[in-house]
Amino acid sequence: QDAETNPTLKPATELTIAVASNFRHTLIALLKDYRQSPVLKDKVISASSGQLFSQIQNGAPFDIFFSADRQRPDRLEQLGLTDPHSRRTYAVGQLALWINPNFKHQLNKEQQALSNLSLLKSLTAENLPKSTVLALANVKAAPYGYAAKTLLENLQIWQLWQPLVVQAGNVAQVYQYVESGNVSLALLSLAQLKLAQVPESEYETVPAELYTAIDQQLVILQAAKNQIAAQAFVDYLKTPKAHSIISRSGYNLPYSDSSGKALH
Amino acid sequence: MEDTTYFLLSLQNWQALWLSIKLASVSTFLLILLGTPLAWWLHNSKHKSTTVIEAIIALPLVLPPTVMGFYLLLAFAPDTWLGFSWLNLTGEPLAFSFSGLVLGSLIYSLPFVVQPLQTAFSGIDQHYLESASTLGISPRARFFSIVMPLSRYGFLTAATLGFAHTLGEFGIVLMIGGSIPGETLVSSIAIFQHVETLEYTEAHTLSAILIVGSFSMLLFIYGLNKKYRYRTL
Amino acid sequence: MEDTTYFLLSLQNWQALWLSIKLASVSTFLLILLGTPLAWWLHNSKHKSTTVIEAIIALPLVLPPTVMGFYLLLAFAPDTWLGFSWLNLTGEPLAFSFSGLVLGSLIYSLPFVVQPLQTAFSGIDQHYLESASTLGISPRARFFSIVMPLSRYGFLTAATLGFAHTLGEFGIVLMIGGSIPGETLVSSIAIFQHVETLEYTEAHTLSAILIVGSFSMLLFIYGLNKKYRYRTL
Amino acid sequence: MSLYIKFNIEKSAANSDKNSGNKHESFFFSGEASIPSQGITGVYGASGVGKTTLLRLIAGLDRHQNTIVNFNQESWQNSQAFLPAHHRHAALIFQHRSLLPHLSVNKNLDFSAALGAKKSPEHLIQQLPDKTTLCQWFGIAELLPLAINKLSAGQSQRVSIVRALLSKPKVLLLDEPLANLDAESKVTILNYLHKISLEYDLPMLYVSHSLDEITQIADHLLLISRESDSNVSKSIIEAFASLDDASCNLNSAFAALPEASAILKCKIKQHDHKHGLSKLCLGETSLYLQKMALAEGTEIKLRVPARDVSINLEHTCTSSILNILPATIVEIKQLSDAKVIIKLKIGQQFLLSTITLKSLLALKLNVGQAVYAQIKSIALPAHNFISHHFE
Amino acid sequence: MSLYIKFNIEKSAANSDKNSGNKHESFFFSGEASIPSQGITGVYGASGVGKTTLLRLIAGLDRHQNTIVNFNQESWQNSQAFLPAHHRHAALIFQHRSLLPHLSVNKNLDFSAALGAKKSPEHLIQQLPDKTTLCQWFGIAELLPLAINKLSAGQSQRVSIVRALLSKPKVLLLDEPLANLDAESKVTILNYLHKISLEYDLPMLYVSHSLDEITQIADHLLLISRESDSNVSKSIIEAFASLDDASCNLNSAFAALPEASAILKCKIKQHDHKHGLSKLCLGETSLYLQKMALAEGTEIKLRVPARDVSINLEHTCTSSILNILPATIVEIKQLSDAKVIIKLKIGQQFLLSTITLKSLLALKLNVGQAVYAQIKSIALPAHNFISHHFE
Ligand SMILES: Nc1ncnc2c1ncn2[C@@H]1O[C@H](COP(=O)(O)OP(=O)(O)OP(=O)(O)O)[C@@H](O)[C@H]1O
Ligand SMILES: Nc1ncnc2c1ncn2[C@@H]1O[C@H](COP(=O)(O)OP(=O)(O)OP(=O)(O)O)[C@@H](O)[C@H]1O
Ligand SMILES: [Mg+2]
Ligand SMILES: [Mg+2]
Repeated sequence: QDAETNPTLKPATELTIAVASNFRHTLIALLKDYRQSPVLKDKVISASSGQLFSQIQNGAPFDIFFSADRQRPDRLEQLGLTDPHSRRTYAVGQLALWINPNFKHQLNKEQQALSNLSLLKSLTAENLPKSTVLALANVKAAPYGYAAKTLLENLQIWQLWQPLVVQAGNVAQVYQYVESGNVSLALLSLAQLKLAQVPESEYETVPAELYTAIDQQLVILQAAKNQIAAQAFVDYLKTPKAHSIISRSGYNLPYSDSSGKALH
Repeated sequence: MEDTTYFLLSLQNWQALWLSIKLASVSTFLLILLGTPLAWWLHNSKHKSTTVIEAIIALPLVLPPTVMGFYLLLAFAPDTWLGFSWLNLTGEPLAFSFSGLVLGSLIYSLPFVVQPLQTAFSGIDQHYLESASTLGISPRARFFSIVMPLSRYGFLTAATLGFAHTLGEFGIVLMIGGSIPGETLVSSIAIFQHVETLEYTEAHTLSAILIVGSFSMLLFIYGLNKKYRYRTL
Repeated sequence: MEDTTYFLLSLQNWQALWLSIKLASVSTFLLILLGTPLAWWLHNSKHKSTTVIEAIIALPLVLPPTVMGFYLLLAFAPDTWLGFSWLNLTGEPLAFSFSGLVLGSLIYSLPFVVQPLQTAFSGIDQHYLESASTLGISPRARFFSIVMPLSRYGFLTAATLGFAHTLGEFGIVLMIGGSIPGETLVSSIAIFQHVETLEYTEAHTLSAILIVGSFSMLLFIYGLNKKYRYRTL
Repeated sequence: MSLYIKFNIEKSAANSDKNSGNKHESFFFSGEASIPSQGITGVYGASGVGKTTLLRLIAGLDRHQNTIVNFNQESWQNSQAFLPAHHRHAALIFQHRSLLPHLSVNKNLDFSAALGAKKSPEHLIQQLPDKTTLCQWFGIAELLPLAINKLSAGQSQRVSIVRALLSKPKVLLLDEPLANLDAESKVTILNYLHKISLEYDLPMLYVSHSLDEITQIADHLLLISRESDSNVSKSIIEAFASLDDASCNLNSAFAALPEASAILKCKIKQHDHKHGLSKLCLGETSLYLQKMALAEGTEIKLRVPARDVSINLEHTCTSSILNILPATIVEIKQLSDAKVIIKLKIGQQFLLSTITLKSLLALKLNVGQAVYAQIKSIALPAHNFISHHFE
Repeated sequence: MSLYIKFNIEKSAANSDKNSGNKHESFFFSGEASIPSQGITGVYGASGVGKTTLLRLIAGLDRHQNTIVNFNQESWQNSQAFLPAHHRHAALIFQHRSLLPHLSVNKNLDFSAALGAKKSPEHLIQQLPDKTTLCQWFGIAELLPLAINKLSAGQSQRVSIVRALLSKPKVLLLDEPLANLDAESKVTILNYLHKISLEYDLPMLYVSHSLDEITQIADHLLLISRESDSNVSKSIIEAFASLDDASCNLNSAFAALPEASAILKCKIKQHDHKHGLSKLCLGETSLYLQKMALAEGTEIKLRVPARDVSINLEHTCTSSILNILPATIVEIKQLSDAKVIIKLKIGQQFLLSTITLKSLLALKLNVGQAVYAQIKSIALPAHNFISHHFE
């Protein structure tokens, strides 16, 4: 059932896939692997999960929706807009803490020696340099933002940091904050840091148990033009090949499907 | 998929650029076509009720574009009269289509066209028109032969603002267009996507092409305008 | 935090609304303050080089706002001369501050102010100014007492477009503001958040308030303008 | 065939500065008149009396209530209907510049031809002279390529007239069209206007502050004057008369004006090249005038201002006054405490003379008395004739 | 104390319609003149000859190369420097409307006072009459609350003059300011302008197409005429003369104009109420004029047009002509093949008379001969005097 070895199974129909911005690259890598020949022109549409949700709700002609969270696919399912039982987690987002090297220089030697996460914990209202800024994705609208907020809450430093937080519209924009050099610290997706080839010394992956899991779910949509082709691609995502691409990109692999059962 | 580049840009980006230009051109054309009579009517009408219309035209500006797009999306749905009649008339849904994009741009850019035109119209000396009317020139001919040339600066402003704004418009287009490559994925969305997915080179290249292109166009138009401003046609 | 609603909206949304109005007012004020001399200079200058400036002013329009915001953010960083000098002067970074928002709005809305003003200026009969100058009226006094009142419709257009566009502007503000409640989280971002998180009631309420408020304001301004259009000051 | 107007206008001062002045400063203007739609009607009145208001009303630019305007068989305005300006073809030449600033002189002239006239050819009773001819007549041929803002005031007035003529109007409304022209151009243009009105049967309303101009060109006269009763003052159309009649009627308002003139029809008999004079025959007698550039035998209408005619009881040969015509006093009327006007009969025609009361008493002039009318040749400028031939 | 100008202007036809016409249609205008900065200087010339161009150059509205403008001690323009218009205080009254349309008449009048004059009080040699007085003089008192677009053409001209006067200018440049005014208002305003120029020592340049107007009001004259050599035609400032001198000099260009006039200084001796006349004494002899509203004993300057003066060898009592003055022929000059002008001496003063060549020959007039000059009282309108008293 490996698509690569069994080309006859590969349905010859192009797909229109809506994907949350943060997973766009990985999806394209997956598609490239899935389609060995470049004949087919699949369409990849990326926007924030919220926007894609609104569009689907209003009849957007998508086949598959890769959301960055589980709420929206769930909601679509409730609305009866999805192929029943198609909803499943395709990747689990990993949160990483990035610290601006310039910011580090402002701190004392002791602090500089600490790992990013410990450093975060060590910072208090007293020793915080002036105009420290922590960038998160939108804590209400973006799953990574929400996860980041739960992390700070779990570490019981939300009260301290809340006034210093700047929120980007989505997690992709958090990286733009990082890139622009205007923020001191940032909680964003590991996938982006990897993609951007940020030196590993600048960030640290946050252990998954410290924040609410970022289950990224997909659904095949009711309106899909070619359910079979969509299903075939979704099935491909369960292959080890696909798994390796996903995890290489900086995501954890899903350990459970929509019903919560372990896959492996 | 986005690998091969032809002259700096990938095929999809060239496509997006072409779509942007098409969208901006069609929208600007329609904006001028609709905005001109509207502005002229608003300018001439002394009735109070037109104030309401003037205010309504400017309203779409105050909402964030994505939200505006969201509301438009609701209005385009096949169960609304707009979406329904469009579907019936054309057989195509309005949402996620090029036509939908055009309609959205029209609504959103209308104030940029109507208001400069009204400003320009208000600068025209009434006597030119009165004089022409006694020469037997009909109102329509007066409009084309006097009002339009005398307010050409206003038309230029309206067209540039309308065109540029449609080129750069992103929130509404993203929402109601659904960024379908080759159909509704315009260059502003392409740039946005590139930046979001850290493809900075592509983003910068596309931005640069857009800027250089627009700059040359503006330079040409303004240059022409300056040249003819102090000059008889 | 957002539980308690005071008169339809949560405290944070009221705050966002207030911030929006503040941002739009400050920006419009500065836009008129900067745009007026700029437009006047562009209007009067017969030199070719000004065409370049005219074109540059319109350029920010062609980029998608978020991308424009990203580029601005790059320019605001403390290691650029702009960010650095601002930090030195004010002690505050430019990014994620209200001042930054204002600066961003200025750049983005400048064409909406400069172009209608230029249109209005080009409608003024030169003879009024010449006549006044022989009466001993200085250029500055001529500008304030003749050019400004005679182009008041252009100022009105510039101010409304500038104000409304800043109110609704979202991409840049989202990017360079960082949505800090009470500081840079303006109503357009609040509405966006509500829509994204499916809090439609809040989104609709805030939109409605924004629309009704703007509509009343526009109605008032346009009504006043209409009333005085055919009238001596 | 006539232009009939009846109106009662009030322009309120409402839209003006509120701080200063009372509210009773409205402008009232009413009247009724029927103007023959042949020839030129002079419209005379002081500044601000309502001349422009009247022309705008006729042209259809302002829509006043309770107004009736009929042109020949057509109803242009009545209580029910209002024919818009562009259907009236009543070309109005404004007092201020109204040429299109974005077009050259040439294109301004072509403007109406290109856009207007072609749609309504049925009303073209007459074919006016073509553009080239008109440009020559009005001395604007060299101005054609110029931009409008390059023209001098007098030049743009002339261009406006030609533009209006090229629109093939049914009636021409001229609002002080020659105000900015020098005497010489004025004469030329007045003559051409008269020629056009006559030969091409184009009626004109000619507003002017100069009765000299009006008496030179007009066949009819519309006097607008201001009348004050109680505390409102009101403009009214006071008199309407054929100018030829007016000049013979000492009771017309026209005779009281300093510009009162008589019109004499004469024929050019002979040119006296040696003395640079033309000899005209006026019935039995002759008149000498500065030489005219017209063929011998041409009939002309000569305007003789009453103030240039003096009376002598005898025929003296010691005076430098060349023209001494035997005449009979027909009528005497006192105009003011100093001035009397005397109507003299010369052959079948009439001449007017204003003299002082003192002279009248000194010479003991009476109706029926035979006297000599003295006219200085020099006082009659070469341009004081009106037309080349009669209707 | 004078206004000195020297310039050489070429306005190219470059910016116009390319299709039609040759490129040699440029407008050339050059000249040099020094005008006394006292009294009124009339500027006369045909339409399009460059009068407006000249005023704009003096006001500082156009910056032509190779131009020198000096006013009294100040250099307004030379090869190095150019004083901007608002520092010159040379108030220009345009031919077309230039009142601010967004302000009422009242605010238009206050406009310059509020914004301009206060900054430069040092140049105010004279204190002009105040606003109320000026409004009365120029008949615009009731117009104050009106909006500018409500004014008639003549009304806005008068408002413009008052507005210019209220700006307390150093010199007043009037570009046909009375073109749209009726004869009566014209006289009033001319008189007030003259009064202002005299009593308040405000120099004026008065452009007009009407030499009648100019001879009535002006002390000096600037003639602009067009000269054609080869195929370019060029405007030049042809003559500059004191009008009083010009009127006595048969060789000045002025004497050749149909409006040539002599200026007589007389004193009102007595009013003859019965006949509605005023008796003026002119040296030994007397003159009758229509009654003037001036006190007996007032000295006036009387303008007597040459064309209204005829010559008689005898003193006849049979003529209606009231004024028959003994005179001596001083000079005779032929103006055209029909016209001669004769300079007559009456007491210490001079009178001009234009008669036909034929009469000259018939009467055999010679220099030195004693004759009688006949002037019709009626021909001298009541407003033909120039000033109430002399400098
Ligand atoms: N709203 C108004 N209130 C009061 N008076 C008004 C109003 N509108 C116009 N007028 C008066 O109406 C008259 C308009 O006259 P109009 O322009 O017809 O004069 P005119 O005879 O053409 O004068 P001119 O010879 O100076 O051009 C003026 O006296 C003006 O003051
Ligand atoms: N660019 C140009 N090319 C050719 N001729 C020009 C140009 N600009 C102006 N002129 C000519 O210059 C003259 C301008 O004259 P100006 O306005 O000073 O006349 P004016 O004496 O005031 O006449 P008017 O009495 O009619 O107002 C006109 O003859 C006009 O045709
Ligand atoms: Mg008028
Ligand atoms: Mg002129």
